[in-house]
Amino acid sequence: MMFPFIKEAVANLFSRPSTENFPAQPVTAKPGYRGRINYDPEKCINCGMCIKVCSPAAITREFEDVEGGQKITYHFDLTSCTFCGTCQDFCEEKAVTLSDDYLMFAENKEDLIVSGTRIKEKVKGKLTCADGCIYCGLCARNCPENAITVDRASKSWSVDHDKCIQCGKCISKCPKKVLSFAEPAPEGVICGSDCVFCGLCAKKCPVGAITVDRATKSWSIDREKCVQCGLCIKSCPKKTLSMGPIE
Amino acid sequence: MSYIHFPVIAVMTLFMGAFLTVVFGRKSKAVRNILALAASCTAFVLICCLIKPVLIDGEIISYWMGNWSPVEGYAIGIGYEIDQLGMFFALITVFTVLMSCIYSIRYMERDSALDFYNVLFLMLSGSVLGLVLTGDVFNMFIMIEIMTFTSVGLAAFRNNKAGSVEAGFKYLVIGSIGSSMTLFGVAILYGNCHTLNMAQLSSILAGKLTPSTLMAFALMFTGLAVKSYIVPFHTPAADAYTTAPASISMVFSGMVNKAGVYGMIRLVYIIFRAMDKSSVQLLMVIFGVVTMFVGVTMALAQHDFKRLLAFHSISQIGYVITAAGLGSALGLTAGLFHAMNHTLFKGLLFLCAGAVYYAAGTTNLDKLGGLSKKMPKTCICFLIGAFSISGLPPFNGFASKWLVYQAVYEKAVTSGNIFYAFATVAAVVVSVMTLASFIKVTQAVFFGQLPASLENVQEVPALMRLPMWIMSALCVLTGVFYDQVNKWLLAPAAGAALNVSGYIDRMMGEGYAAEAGVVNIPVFAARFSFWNPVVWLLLFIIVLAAFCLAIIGSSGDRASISSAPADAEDGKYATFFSGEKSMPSHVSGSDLFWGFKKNWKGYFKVMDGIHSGRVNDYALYVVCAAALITVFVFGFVR
Amino acid sequence: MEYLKILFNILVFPGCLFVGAMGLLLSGIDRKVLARMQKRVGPPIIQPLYDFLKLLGKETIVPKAANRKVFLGAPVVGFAALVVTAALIPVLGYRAFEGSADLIVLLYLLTIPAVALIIGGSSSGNPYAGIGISREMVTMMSYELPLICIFLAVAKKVGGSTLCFSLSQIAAYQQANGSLIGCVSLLPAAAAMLLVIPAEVGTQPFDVAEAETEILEGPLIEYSGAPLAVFKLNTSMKMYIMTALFSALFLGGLATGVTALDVLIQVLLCIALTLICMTTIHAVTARLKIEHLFKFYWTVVAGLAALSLVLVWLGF
Amino acid sequence: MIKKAIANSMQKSPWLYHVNTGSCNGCDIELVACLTPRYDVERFGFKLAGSPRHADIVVVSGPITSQSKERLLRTLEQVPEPYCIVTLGSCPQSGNVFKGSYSVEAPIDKFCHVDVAIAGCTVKPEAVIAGLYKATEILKKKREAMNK
Repeated sequence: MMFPFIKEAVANLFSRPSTENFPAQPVTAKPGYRGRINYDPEKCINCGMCIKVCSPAAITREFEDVEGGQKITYHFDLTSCTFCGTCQDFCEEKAVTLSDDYLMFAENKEDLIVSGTRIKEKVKGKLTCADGCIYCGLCARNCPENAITVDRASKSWSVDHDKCIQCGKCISKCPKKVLSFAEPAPEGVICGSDCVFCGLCAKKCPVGAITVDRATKSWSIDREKCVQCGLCIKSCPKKTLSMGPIE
Repeated sequence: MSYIHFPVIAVMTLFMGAFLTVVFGRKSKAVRNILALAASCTAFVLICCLIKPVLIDGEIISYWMGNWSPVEGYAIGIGYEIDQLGMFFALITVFTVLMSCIYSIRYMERDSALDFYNVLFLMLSGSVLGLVLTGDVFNMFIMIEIMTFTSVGLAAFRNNKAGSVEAGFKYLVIGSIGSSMTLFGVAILYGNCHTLNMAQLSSILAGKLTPSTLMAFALMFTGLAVKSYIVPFHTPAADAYTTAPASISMVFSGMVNKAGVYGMIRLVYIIFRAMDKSSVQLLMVIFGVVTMFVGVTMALAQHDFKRLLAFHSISQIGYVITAAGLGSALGLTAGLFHAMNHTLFKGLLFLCAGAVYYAAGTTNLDKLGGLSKKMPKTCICFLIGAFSISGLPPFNGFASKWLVYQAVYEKAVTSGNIFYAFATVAAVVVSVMTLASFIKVTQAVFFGQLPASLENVQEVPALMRLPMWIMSALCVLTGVFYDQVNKWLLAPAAGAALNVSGYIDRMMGEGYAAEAGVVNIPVFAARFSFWNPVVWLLLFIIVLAAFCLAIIGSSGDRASISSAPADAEDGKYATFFSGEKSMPSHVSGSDLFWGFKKNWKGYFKVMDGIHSGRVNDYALYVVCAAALITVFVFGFVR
Repeated sequence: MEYLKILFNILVFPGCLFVGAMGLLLSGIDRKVLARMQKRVGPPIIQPLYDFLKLLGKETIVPKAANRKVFLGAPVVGFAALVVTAALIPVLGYRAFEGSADLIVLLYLLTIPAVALIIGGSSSGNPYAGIGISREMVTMMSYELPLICIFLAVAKKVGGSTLCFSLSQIAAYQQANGSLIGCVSLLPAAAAMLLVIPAEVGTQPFDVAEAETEILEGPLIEYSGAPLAVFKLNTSMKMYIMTALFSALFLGGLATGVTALDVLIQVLLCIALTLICMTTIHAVTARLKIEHLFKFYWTVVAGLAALSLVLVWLGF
Repeated sequence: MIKKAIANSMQKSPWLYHVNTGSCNGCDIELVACLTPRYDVERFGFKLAGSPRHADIVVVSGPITSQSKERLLRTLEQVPEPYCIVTLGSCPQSGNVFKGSYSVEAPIDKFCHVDVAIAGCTVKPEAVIAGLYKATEILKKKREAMNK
């Protein structure tokens, strides 16, 4: 037949058009569609993995020191994004997700940037490695800021505290669970092993917090009373008293 | 009455001009130009003076050279007889001569040996004028001879250009064969009728066709057909029109060509009075249709501006022959009208081609382009000419073509012969193809892209533009006021061709025709339908004006028309080449209609073979066609 | 009074306003139905009006390479020619200009818009336009042969052994003897005419000249704003003129004598013809190549028309 | 009144001109998908135009390669007023994954003002429709501004 579509054309004339009435009836995207990025700053641990894996470099972050911590802002630039979903896959905390919202258009480019901010308090101690480390290097490899150096040969583990952003990624990656943020032990007067139990410190203490018993060779301090004036340390003849972490 | 001397003086003036140019025009450019202008102006004025007595009052002028009037009913002297038909062609001739003369003053200034040019030009003019005014067949032959040889000289005039000598040679060979045939025909007639006067021949030959007069008819028909360059005698025309200077090409197509047509009309309508025979009608219409078709298809294949125009000349003569060959008043009117219009628009187009050559130095369609910005006035003239020849209303080509269609189709329905219906179809199709090939020229020469080599082209001088403007104006005027043209020019001319008795009587004495049994064919004025172009033109203007007002009214804001400032480098006004800075056109002007040509490959291959460029072949065509015409005449004309 | 009537005829009915409105309506319907045939919703019927008005509001750029006068004048000349053509064609019973229409005049008036398009496109100096005008011209050569055969066949049928090119006479003949489409010998001519209409108007598959996907709308490439609007309007008006010409040539017998009713019938006829010969063909075919188009018209369509001419000549 | 009608029509009949500046063809396909029966933008009068001279909305896709930059700019220059520029997908706005390449000139903001940016890689047809519709509103506003 010369015109194979003539039957179809006439039939179409009397059937309903297959057009979706789109703006009037909103359409939901099919499952699995990767649309506008949602970022939950509360969940985010600021590990920066998303930034590292983003191929078009669409994700940026800003730091700003504020009172009580650090203000961390993440920008997801939708006009630069390929919507590959890698950030979503790599986010340990599921803070980055791609929604099914496909209506991404704007007059201003700024409207197409998804941002999230949170304030991170300065809390943790420094990253420390306890005994039991096997120097596997996983922590170093996963560190977004390359702050950790591990040398298997010399069995050394070190961290550059200036670089560390305390994201905690290394801790979660550590197979032996030996990494931790050491809590800064509370400081107080402690007595070393050279003590001769002379009792000078107790005499000097302005608040009477120190008790020395020469008979039983015991030295104790009432932490509640201590004001950490340091007079006892100055008075100690053996120079064995010092300020130090309390166990 | 003094004006009876005017025709002879007009012819003499032109010949005298030629003579004086030889004597005095050698050294001084001014003398040459003044002589040529004076001669052509005088001829023009003298012939125009005859409009009143001949065309308006309907008088026929006869003039016996040396007062050798007929003795005992036999014309022994050379007689000039100016009837309305001759007058019509004489007007065409003197007008063309004048225009060409004005044009050539500036146009030819870069050539050398201009005294020869002027001599040949004036002799050519004189011979054509003599041809259309004479009432003597042998004198006619003499004029044809002068015409042929001066044409040869002019065709080969620019012999520094390739092909011009070749063109002259072809013209010489083919033209000579044609002239010889005419001479044979004249000789046979003289042997039979013992007279050379047309009027007398007409009265003697009325109704008496013997084998020998038939032979004379066939030979003279062929001879004159060669002079009007209908297919298959067109071959020298294409070359000669191309190589001759444009002012001469214009003369060739405007009047030399017409002289042949005039001869044929004179031959079949008056001398033999054979147009009431359907076989003669068929012969002429077949020739006409073949001519118009071959001419236009060949034109579509051309790469040279002037050569293309040359083939169109051939094609348009086909229209004239077709219409004139119908033998009806309407047909003859249409034919004459188209002949006249052809002179106007084809002359105009040749002048435009000359202007392009003058300004740009070439007429090769592949090397030209975009000249409308450089030569806007020439462009307008060319467009008018192109629309006229393509038959777009309201130009004159439309009016005459419209008459041609009507005439041919009227013939078809009244005779019931379907051949004429297909002739009408062919005429319309040829008209469209004409339009196509002029679109091609428009695109290739005036619009399209301007090649870098033509950046410095200037508009041609005003003296060259003057004839172009005059002819453009006439193209429009004759198209719009065609009923006036019909009334004052065409109807008298056609009437003269169809009513011979007045012609015979004026020449041979009152009552001579009746004695010889010549009766007038009743002539109806050509029928023009109710379509009145003037009214439509007015309406056209109303609509146009209203529309312009509406457009202007609606856009008083920034959305109005913005065109480029003269020295703008702004990309906004640049041509869009899909984002490229510039891009050459991949379809050059001459190959524009490949969609059409692809389907006609076979035909064009055959035509290529036929137009071999060998003069031997061309001479063979002429002889073969002459033989065929003879066979046809002996077989069917009775 | 007489001049007022002529002015009315030219500007309102059946001239300018009527033919413009009809053209926009027909092309709106064409687009809508075409969309429905392709299972789409399609634009609103008045979409061509929106397009027209919008283009009026756009800036008109005259390219540097163009000849300003020719470039801007071409669309208006085409428009005026179409208005005159429309005024010449009888609207079934109603004839604005009594006895003035002539088939040959129509034939040539119908070429003017195409020539205007060609000259306008050509003057823009664009190489794409160059290709476009070449195609437009070949298209014109293609359909002109069948068209004149059709005209001659109709003229012979109506006129008998007298010359008859007058549309008025054709209309009168049909009112007396019934529509010409009922005549067997003219059936091929009517079929040929139906195929000529889309080429004359330039709708797919015969829109090679303005193929927007390959040669960027050909002659129209450099046009913008109001001149473009006029060219688009011209195309729409051609839709009406060609369908009206068809009904004048072949369906004249449907006239009732009541002008209002006749106009209504004419409008309906035009819509029906548009749907048959433009929309349906558009929906089921793809664009032809130019050489195929020429071949198609000079063999199939011209064959049909010539057959009709011969049949009429033989007296069927 | 005519001017009001023209401004209204401006919204109802936007013609698109599509410029591909080195796009991977993903966005182009989605734009064409909008013309299919399923989405059918012709409902709103959208039409693909062949020439920038006819365009009301210029749709740019692709990261603007160095080769295509000049061509894009030349094309944009030739669009008659009023018109809108709409970018399709991430590439023209940022260069997307090609960002930083020696042969990529994105973002487009460096050369011209973008009226509507449609994000996505590739854009979803619905987003294109919504974005283009937004552009038509801008068109109308631009036309109204011209009236004053």
